[in-house]
Amino acid sequence: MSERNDHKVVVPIGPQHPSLKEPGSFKITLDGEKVERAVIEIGYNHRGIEKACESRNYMQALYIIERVCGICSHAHTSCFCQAFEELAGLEVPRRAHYIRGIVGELERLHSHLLWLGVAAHEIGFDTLFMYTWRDRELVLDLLARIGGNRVNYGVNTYGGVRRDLESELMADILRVCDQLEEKLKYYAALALTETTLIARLKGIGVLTPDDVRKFSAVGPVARAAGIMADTRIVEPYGVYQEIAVTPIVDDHCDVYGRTLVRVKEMLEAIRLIRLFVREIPDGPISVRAPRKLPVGEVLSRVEAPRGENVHYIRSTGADMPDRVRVRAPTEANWHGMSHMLEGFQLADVPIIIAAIDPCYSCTDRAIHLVGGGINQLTDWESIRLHSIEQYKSRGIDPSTIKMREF
Amino acid sequence: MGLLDKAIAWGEKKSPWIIHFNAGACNGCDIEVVDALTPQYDLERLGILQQGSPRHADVLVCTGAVTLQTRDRLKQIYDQMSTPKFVVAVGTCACTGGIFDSCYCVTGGIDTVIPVDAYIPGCAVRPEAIIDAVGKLLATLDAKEAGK
Amino acid sequence: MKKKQERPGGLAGLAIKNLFRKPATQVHQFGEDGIQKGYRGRLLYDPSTCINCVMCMRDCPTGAITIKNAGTKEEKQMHAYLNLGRCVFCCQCVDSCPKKCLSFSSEVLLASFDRESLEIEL
Amino acid sequence: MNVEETILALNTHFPALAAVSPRPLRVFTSFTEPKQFEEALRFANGTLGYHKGKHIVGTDEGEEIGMSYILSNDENVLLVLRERVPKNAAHVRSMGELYPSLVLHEREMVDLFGVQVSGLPEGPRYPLPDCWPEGEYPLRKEWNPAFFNKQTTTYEPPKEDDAK
Amino acid sequence: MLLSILKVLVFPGLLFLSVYSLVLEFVDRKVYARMQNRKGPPWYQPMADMLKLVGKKVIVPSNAQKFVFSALPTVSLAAVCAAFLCTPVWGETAITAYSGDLVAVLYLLTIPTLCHFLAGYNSHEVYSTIGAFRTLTQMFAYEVPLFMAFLSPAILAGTWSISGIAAFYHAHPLYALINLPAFFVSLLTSQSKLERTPFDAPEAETEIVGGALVEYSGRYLAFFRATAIAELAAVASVLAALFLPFFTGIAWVDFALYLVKTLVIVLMMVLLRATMARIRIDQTLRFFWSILTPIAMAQLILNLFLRGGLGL
Ligand code: SF4
Ligand code: SF4
Ligand code: SF4
Ligand code: SF4
Ligand code: SF4
Ligand code: SF4
Ligand code: SF4
Ligand code: SF4
Repeated sequence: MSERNDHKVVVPIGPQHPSLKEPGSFKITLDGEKVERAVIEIGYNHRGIEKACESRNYMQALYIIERVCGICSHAHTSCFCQAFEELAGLEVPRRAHYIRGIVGELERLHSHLLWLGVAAHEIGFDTLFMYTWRDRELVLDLLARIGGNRVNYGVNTYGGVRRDLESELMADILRVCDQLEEKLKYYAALALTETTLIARLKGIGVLTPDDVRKFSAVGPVARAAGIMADTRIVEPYGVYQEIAVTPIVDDHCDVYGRTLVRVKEMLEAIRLIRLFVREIPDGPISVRAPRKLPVGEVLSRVEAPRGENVHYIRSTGADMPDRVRVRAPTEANWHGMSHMLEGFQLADVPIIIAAIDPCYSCTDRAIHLVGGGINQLTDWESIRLHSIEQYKSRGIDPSTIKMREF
Repeated sequence: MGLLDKAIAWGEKKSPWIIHFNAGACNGCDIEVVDALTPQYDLERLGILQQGSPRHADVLVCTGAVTLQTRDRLKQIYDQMSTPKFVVAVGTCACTGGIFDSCYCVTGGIDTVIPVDAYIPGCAVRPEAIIDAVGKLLATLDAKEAGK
Repeated sequence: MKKKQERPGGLAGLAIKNLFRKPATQVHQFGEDGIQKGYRGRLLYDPSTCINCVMCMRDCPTGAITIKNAGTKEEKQMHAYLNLGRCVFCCQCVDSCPKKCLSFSSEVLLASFDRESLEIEL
Repeated sequence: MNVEETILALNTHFPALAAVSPRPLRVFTSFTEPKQFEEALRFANGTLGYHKGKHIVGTDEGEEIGMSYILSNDENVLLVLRERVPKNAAHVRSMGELYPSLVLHEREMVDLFGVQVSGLPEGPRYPLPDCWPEGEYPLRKEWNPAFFNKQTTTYEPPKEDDAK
Repeated sequence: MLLSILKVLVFPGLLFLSVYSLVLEFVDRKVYARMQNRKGPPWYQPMADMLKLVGKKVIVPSNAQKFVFSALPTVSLAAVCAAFLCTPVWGETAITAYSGDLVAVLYLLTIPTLCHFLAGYNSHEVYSTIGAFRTLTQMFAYEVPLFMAFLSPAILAGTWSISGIAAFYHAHPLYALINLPAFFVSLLTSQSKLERTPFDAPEAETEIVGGALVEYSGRYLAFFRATAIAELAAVASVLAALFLPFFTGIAWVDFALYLVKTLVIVLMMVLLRATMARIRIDQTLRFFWSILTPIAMAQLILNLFLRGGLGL
């Protein structure tokens, strides 16, 4: 691309995206190699879920909501059920709250492990990627046993949870916690002492606390800028009303900070799971839920692995919702995206995007290049190659932008 | 010549390289596809490698219900692959549109856009099921060979 | 691993150790041994107790299940049809059925080669 | 600015909003006209310190389109300010310069509800696909997905005789 | 005459090379997988990959020069084969030994790299062009230390023929120890030459080359893959001949020794690949220029002195 350095090139990245509302594509205007302007173009994954919910009864809607995203499916159903229960005035049994909490923290573990693996993969640590994903299987195994599925666990229902935790299973959860804690500490130490990783992440994709407020970023992105945006703490719900979460913040404001926050959160999640399993009360796991909701509206939020998840339900008294609005965490983090990208090199783009939420599937999106005489279809791999070329001139790590097995 | 053809047919069965495309899935099936490459399932032991370029791949592993926006892209990728090529629809969404079929922005299944060779139901599909399906798909090649 | 200094190649020890360890790969995937207890697989149906209340059909989020009475009103001959290509294995139908005539198995290897054969009679 | 203070301030300055709080950390208000809404929004942003724009919930109110802006402050109160515009002349001003994070959601209102938002920065459409027909707004209640032909991407409502 | 043709074509020539490089690729992938706690591919996998690729349809990009596009894979494969024929496999003399073949081998081995570059450049696809330029850049980084490290043992032995060098060290086995630093340098530079982690920055994929080869498919891709693994075999046997020259004089024992030596070298390369992150290209450059080049230089000078001093 060196021969085109004098052109302003518009590079749109990505035609499609793995999950609802986060589908991303950026039109990036380059001045030389510098990102001058980044326009987010999303909607590739727009399926029309909200409309579909309006013609389904609440029972059916729950399963659609679960499939907004396969990575934080439990966060979405928790939020939706919580909204439903608030409107219906249901008192969820304490045991159900604890089970939701356990599944929620397990989900956080699996999601962050997934992320760590992808991050490791991006810097060429394929072996570490393999290890983290292997250990993630331990969590998935538990989730499959608790809910009956590895991805869309289907644990929640209105008024509680669908399945109880047997004592044998709880013992296994504790056992896995011990195993994982040991491994996590090893990986965390390894990942955070690796020379190349630090060089690659520090100072990239900066979002200051003011920016966080301005773009209303959530989750680890906000917490890495020192803002305590954790719904479990600012508005405790369910089990978190009884068991407090230790706040985890960091003030690096960059991709490195986001890595630190996620790594620490995994250890915190293990602590929480242990506590939940120890403290879980006996009793029923659900109460009978009505099929219809009274007239009204509700705004409910929970903390998903990637940040605050907000659901809105409006009911007109029928057995179908009148309006459902889902605001997933990554959706909130898109707003600051262009800001994070602007001023950095094209080569930084993949890692910055990955740092808000590496729902990795984006990486095999094809890339459509237009402008500057280029009109080519190429794949994500190629943009990594391009990045490498750029880094050479900048003297910073190019090789990390690589996606092998994906 | 017959021997070479046979050898090539054998190679085809033993070395299916895949390319993964997400056509509006919920992520669930996508993580499972990647999961299948990691130690616990390790697709490489069956000779399956994941490729980045459609030119290098034999099997298009497709997830998602095909949103209107990804429709053309899916076609493009399919056209870029060199023959013989296969398409595997991974997940309920990819089979028929599944839970999103009635959504207005979804065409409803991979086979509304490109021909599909194998359907794997499941939400999300387990890595085992993916491995099993690819195995079965390759077994049909055997049958075809016996037929001709 | 308490050392904090930056260095490359920190995985060498573990990698060499793994060389002599059994791989984590599960090789029994073509059977069902690897499936967890309670995993929600393909549905099972017992027509003998079904009362044709269609609660299952009403709560199914995808419309995958159809219950039909092929007999008369008095003498029922119940049949259940499931479109595997639509079912999302949520098992809400199992939860909704008042007579517990639906249940799930751990059968997950359901691949097929044409769209029609995804529709099965339970 | 906690919930009580917010409600007090809003109700003294804008009695028409009728701010209420059904539960802790939530403040709901009722629909108002765009002009008053804008004043209230500026007030919330400037005086009350609601700096974060969370998202916008569009609703179909029969003959009108409702837009609920969900704002938040450092104390994590969720404040819902809303305006209502007639369906056939749905037109509002962009609040993008106050809340950059709401631009995306305003685009969504354009695509899904057919609300014209003036002052939106140049940008791609969101979230509908590029092939989406002009003038079709899927989240309006009268828009029925059953009449949408996905292959040709045209909306084909039944002819006169069905509609009487 | 017939015998020597057979030697070139069958054993220890081309047929052996193809079989052995498939074996080495298998070892490479399997050990890599096992280090990652995976089961890894079955033994026939590299062969299956090749056969399948041969059977696939070739797509030539419309704006690429067809002749060049199709000639490059063949040229690079041929160059590597020619290089391999100069290394001793059976006994201590190669099939095509002649004085100065070491230099020829070094040049032959740069041909695949150049073909890579041309392949990417000729595909006229933006990013494969970029991939091509990267390949070239990395070449400039490793070429100098690589040459110096490979030439050091030759200087000590006083001959430019690989077989001659092997014979020399057979006669004076202890002198091989002097070359250890050069061995170390050449191992790392070879890793870089083969574009394997941690020096695979120019290459997106180690097994199937990304970047420059994005547009290649079918048998041309197979040829490039074959080149890559044959290069591995060739480099391993050159290294074995130069730095691990222990022979017994009994042909089949020497052959077994050859297998052991090359396998050991490949294993070391896999370990490097599995346990390191890819290092940055500027680090690669710095590493080669400021660490490896001085080491190789010192070795070269030392060997020159020894040669003169010992009056060998
Ligand atoms: S969530 Fe809203 S915008 Fe997204 S697909 Fe559903 S209806 Fe469309
Ligand atoms: S934030 Fe990520 S994991 Fe959560 S719903 Fe969105 S895409 Fe899925
Ligand atoms: S009682 Fe009414 S709402 Fe309930 S199932 Fe029967 S018809 Fe439906
Ligand atoms: S990495 Fe995350 S943010 Fe980037 S495209 Fe994928 S899912 Fe979206
Ligand atoms: S089949 Fe299920 S898990 Fe897979 S993409 Fe579709 S909704 Fe997600
Ligand atoms: S499991 Fe779920 S999707 Fe399948 S038939 Fe039952 S209710 Fe329907
Ligand atoms: S809910 Fe149960 S009893 Fe009722 S129709 Fe379905 S299977 Fe039969
Ligand atoms: S199960 Fe309940 S709803 Fe169904 S027939 Fe019996 S009493 Fe009526």
